[in-house]
Amino acid sequence: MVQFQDVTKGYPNGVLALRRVSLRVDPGEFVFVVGPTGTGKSTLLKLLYRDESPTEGRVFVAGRDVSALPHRAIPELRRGLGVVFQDFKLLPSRTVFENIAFALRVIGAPPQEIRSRVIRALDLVGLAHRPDAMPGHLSGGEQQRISIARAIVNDPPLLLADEPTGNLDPNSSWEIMQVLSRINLRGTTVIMTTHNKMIVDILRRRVVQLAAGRVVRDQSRGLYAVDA
Amino acid sequence: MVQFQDVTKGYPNGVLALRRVSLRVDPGEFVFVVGPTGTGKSTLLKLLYRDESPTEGRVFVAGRDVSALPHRAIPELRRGLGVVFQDFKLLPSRTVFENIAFALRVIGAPPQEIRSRVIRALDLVGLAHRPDAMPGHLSGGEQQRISIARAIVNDPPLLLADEPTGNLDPNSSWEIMQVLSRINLRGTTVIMTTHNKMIVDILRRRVVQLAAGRVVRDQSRGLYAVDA
Amino acid sequence: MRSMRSTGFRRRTQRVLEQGTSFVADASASFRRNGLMTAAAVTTIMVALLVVGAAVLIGLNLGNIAEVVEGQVQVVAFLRDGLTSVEAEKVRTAVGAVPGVEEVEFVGRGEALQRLQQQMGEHAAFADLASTNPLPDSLEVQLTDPRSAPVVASVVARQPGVAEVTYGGEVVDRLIALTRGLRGVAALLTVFLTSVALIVVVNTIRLTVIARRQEIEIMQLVGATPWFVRWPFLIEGLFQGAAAAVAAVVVLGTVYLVGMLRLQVTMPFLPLAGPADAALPLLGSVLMGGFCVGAAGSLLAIRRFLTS
Amino acid sequence: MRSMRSTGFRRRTQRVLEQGTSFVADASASFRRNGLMTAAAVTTIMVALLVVGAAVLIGLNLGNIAEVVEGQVQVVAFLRDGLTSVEAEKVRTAVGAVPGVEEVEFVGRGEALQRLQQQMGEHAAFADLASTNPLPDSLEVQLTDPRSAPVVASVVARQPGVAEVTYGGEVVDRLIALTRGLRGVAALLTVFLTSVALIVVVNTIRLTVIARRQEIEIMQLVGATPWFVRWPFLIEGLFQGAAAAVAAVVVLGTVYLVGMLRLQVTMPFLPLAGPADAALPLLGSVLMGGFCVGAAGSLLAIRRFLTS
Ligand SMILES: Nc1ncnc2c1ncn2[C@@H]1O[C@H](COP(=O)(O)OP(=O)(O)OP(=O)(O)O)[C@@H](O)[C@H]1O
Ligand SMILES: Nc1ncnc2c1ncn2[C@@H]1O[C@H](COP(=O)(O)OP(=O)(O)OP(=O)(O)O)[C@@H](O)[C@H]1O
Ligand SMILES: [Mg+2]
Ligand SMILES: [Mg+2]
Repeated sequence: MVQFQDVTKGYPNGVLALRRVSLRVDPGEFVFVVGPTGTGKSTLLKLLYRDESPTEGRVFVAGRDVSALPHRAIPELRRGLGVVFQDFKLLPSRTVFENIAFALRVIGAPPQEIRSRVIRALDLVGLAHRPDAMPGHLSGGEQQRISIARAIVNDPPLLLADEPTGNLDPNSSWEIMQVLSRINLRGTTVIMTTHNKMIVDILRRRVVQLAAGRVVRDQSRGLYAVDA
Repeated sequence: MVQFQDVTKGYPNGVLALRRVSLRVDPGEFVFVVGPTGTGKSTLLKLLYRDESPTEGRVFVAGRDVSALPHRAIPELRRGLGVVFQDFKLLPSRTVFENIAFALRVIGAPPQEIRSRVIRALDLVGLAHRPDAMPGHLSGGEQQRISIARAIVNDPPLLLADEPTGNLDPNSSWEIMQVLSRINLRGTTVIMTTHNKMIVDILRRRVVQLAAGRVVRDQSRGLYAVDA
Repeated sequence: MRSMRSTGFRRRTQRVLEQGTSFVADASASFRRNGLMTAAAVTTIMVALLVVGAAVLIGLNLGNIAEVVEGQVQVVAFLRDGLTSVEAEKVRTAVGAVPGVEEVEFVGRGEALQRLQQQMGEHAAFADLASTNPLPDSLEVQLTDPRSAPVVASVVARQPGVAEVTYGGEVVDRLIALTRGLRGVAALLTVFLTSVALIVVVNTIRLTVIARRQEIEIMQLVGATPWFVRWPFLIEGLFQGAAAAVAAVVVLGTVYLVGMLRLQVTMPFLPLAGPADAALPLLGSVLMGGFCVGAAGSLLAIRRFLTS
Repeated sequence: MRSMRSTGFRRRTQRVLEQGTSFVADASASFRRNGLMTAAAVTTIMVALLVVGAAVLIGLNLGNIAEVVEGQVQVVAFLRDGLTSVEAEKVRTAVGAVPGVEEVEFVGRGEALQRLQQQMGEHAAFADLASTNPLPDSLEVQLTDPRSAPVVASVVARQPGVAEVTYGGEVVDRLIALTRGLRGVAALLTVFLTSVALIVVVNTIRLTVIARRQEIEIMQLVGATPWFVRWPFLIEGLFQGAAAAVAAVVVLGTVYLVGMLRLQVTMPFLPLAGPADAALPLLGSVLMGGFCVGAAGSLLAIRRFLTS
């Protein structure tokens, strides 16, 4: 499903965010990406949805070389993904409903289906009662759940979630993890970065640990940290 | 230091974020505010730095009735506070250094002191090596630490921190908690909202728990949850 | 990868109509929401279009005036004394054959004196001239092109029977220079003011786009194609341009009608363009200008924010 | 609460200078950073100032032309035939005493004929008029105010010894109407184009402010006073206004000099304002306009985003 071949990513300011990362994720897997702040977790995801291009090496998504994708093929790539952004990236001048419906419209979903699918996604993240709120009028955790709803509404084959529980209390976090697990069981590949030790340690999924841009551990059924 | 007298806050869209909250925080205290998402934790802090005004009741900061403050006195109030915003609120077109120096310039600090104080604050949060980066070029956790550095750089008598470890890994979180504890020991009152059960349970400070806008628990040396 | 490649193809035709309606809905929704910004943009475009429309109207009227002034240029050939009317008719035919001459009219010396008296004001002092009329017979020559007056004059002067030729000399030269100057000024003004309008419009929409670059970035991150992102801005640009154009036409039309009525009363000799003549150029330039410039402006403005 | 109340007071005086320098540094830094936006704003303001400057220059020249045209209005009084020169001198004095008359000049019938011949073109046909000169003596009356021509004419007509009075009749009325019209058009143009400029400038800066409302909000959250927030925008507005004004003056100056030289060659009779006469009004209006409008624009534009 996803493959990194010897990928190095340097930003224009000289920061080396990823160094010679090689990694393979099979369809249907659930992978936690962990590591201290600033070690390149978000960068790893950005390479997958082609927000950044690798400096060296190649990145494959569903067999396609994403790093060599022409510009006009990028929308097509992104429509096959669901992404929960670390900073939410909600359209500030659209309502909650419109923000999520937008993701469906982009993939060309039939209009008569949009309403019911949006409501179902909002229901999954526990926010079906506030479809008409503006994102700026929501609490941090509520905004995060909108972002999650948008990522899952179009049943993507691959879900990338960047710190999706950072603004959520433990109970809400568990509810979200149940949603993600259910989606994973239905066949969606999930790659999720997180700092939440408790979640990683209890769920016991595959863990990829980064440190200073390198993969230092890749363990199935792993814990948040080896020495913890 | 801080007092809420029977405070109710309703937003124009009809949401009642706080209901008849009464609360007193003495100088030098360290208070955790916990509760599920959307229960009014951020709103509680917003009332203190007068980003919002209560619908009913009164809010006192350092003996002054903040809810009745005239507009021109608001800057004076905010200069006596340090605030870590849940969404960071960094100036996107200024460097890290300028973002922090700005908070010092606003309070009229002598220019010759600014440089050293900014560097010291950056050092405390572990980011002294990147003063010239733009916020948009930093990772989520790095942005959060800039926001913390800005809040503490002017040695405020009262520090309000809204979810300051939401984007940090456990190690970085502990470092930040040490910084906040040290500041607290030097006399600064700290009010911090958090979803981080581990931190609350280990530090054992006063815990105020909200549920649906009401204070449902106020316990010194408390745990994150009674039933946890 | 369940639907990754096929989605784009399967529903394409069916999708176009659906998306069309939702784009328009989007655009009008953002029209409502970004009220302040929209008002600012529409005002600015309207003002720019006012300038364009005013330039068109001014150009139209200057052109009219220049045409009338040029139409009054004529070459006069004074005939030798004592020609018979047959000889005079011969000369008239010869002059009529000169290239550049449109029409030749014979003016007898009696008629010439009458005209002179009229020009000088009909006061008593001229009355006694009638008996000792000092004026010769003459031919008044209309030209196909007023600018050829000097050339035609010199050719006509060489015809037998012609004593002397005048085409108003300096006066005609000045008139021609003046009309040429007026034409030049009108053209310059139109070009200058049209570029003003274009710059203002592109900058206005570019600022709007800058203020919304976050929105554009997010749309692209969620998988929107460049055209999907462009459409709402394009439609919004068209809306804004059209609204501004309608406002500009109403303002200009009113001002022009009132101003023209005023001017016609005080200066009835000015050959102004009537409402019927002015309507088409005004509507055409302002409405088309508003539409095109709104659309082109948004497309230009959005370009650098697409495909990061 | 250690420094909560006292900070504001203690260092106030010392602070002003320090902040001044950092504000300027801020403004120029943002000038560099928001390059695209700044370029857009400066272009737009420049264009607006071009319009204002052009209006000032056009107004100046229309005023000049109107003055010259009005200066050519005069009342002519034809004297009765056969007055002696003493009687004629008496009439001259009497006419000179009429209110509104500035100067009276006696023109003998011989001189009048010469002038007429000149006006008509000096061709042979008029040569034989000299012996039978049909023209009377006349007085040419200069007026203090050209617009009083009809009134003065009727008073002069009642003086003994005056046979008839003309002031060009319709021609003078038309000239006066024309100059009045030109003045009105110039004033209208200036008002219209100045409001164009103002609207454009305020909208430009407002859009800039909208694009940075987040920044303004954050500054206020960190404790900045309204003036602390305003200053950088104000200085930036001044910078932009000044830069635009300098560019506009250079462009207008060049175009005007070149255009004036051209026009003077083709139409030497047009009384255009020289570079020396035009420099002060142009510099004054455009530079002051740029500064004021940049400053006022930013203050107006930022108002609604302060003190939420
Ligand atoms: N656009 C950018 N330009 C320059 N440097 C960048 C950019 N984005 C990220 N970086 C740098 O690259 C490194 C890795 O960033 P990244 O966002 O991938 O970290 P992360 O593992 O997601 O951290 P966090 O847990 O804090 O979100 C950091 O040092 C960061 O400062
Ligand atoms: N500006 C606003 N307008 C309308 N409703 C708002 C506004 N801000 C917050 N709310 C609502 O008020 C309630 C409390 O919000 P608040 O941000 O205080 O929650 P919180 O406890 O901080 O949540 P979180 O843990 O997710 O940050 C929420 O239901 C939220 O949707
Ligand atoms: Mg990250
Ligand atoms: Mg909150």
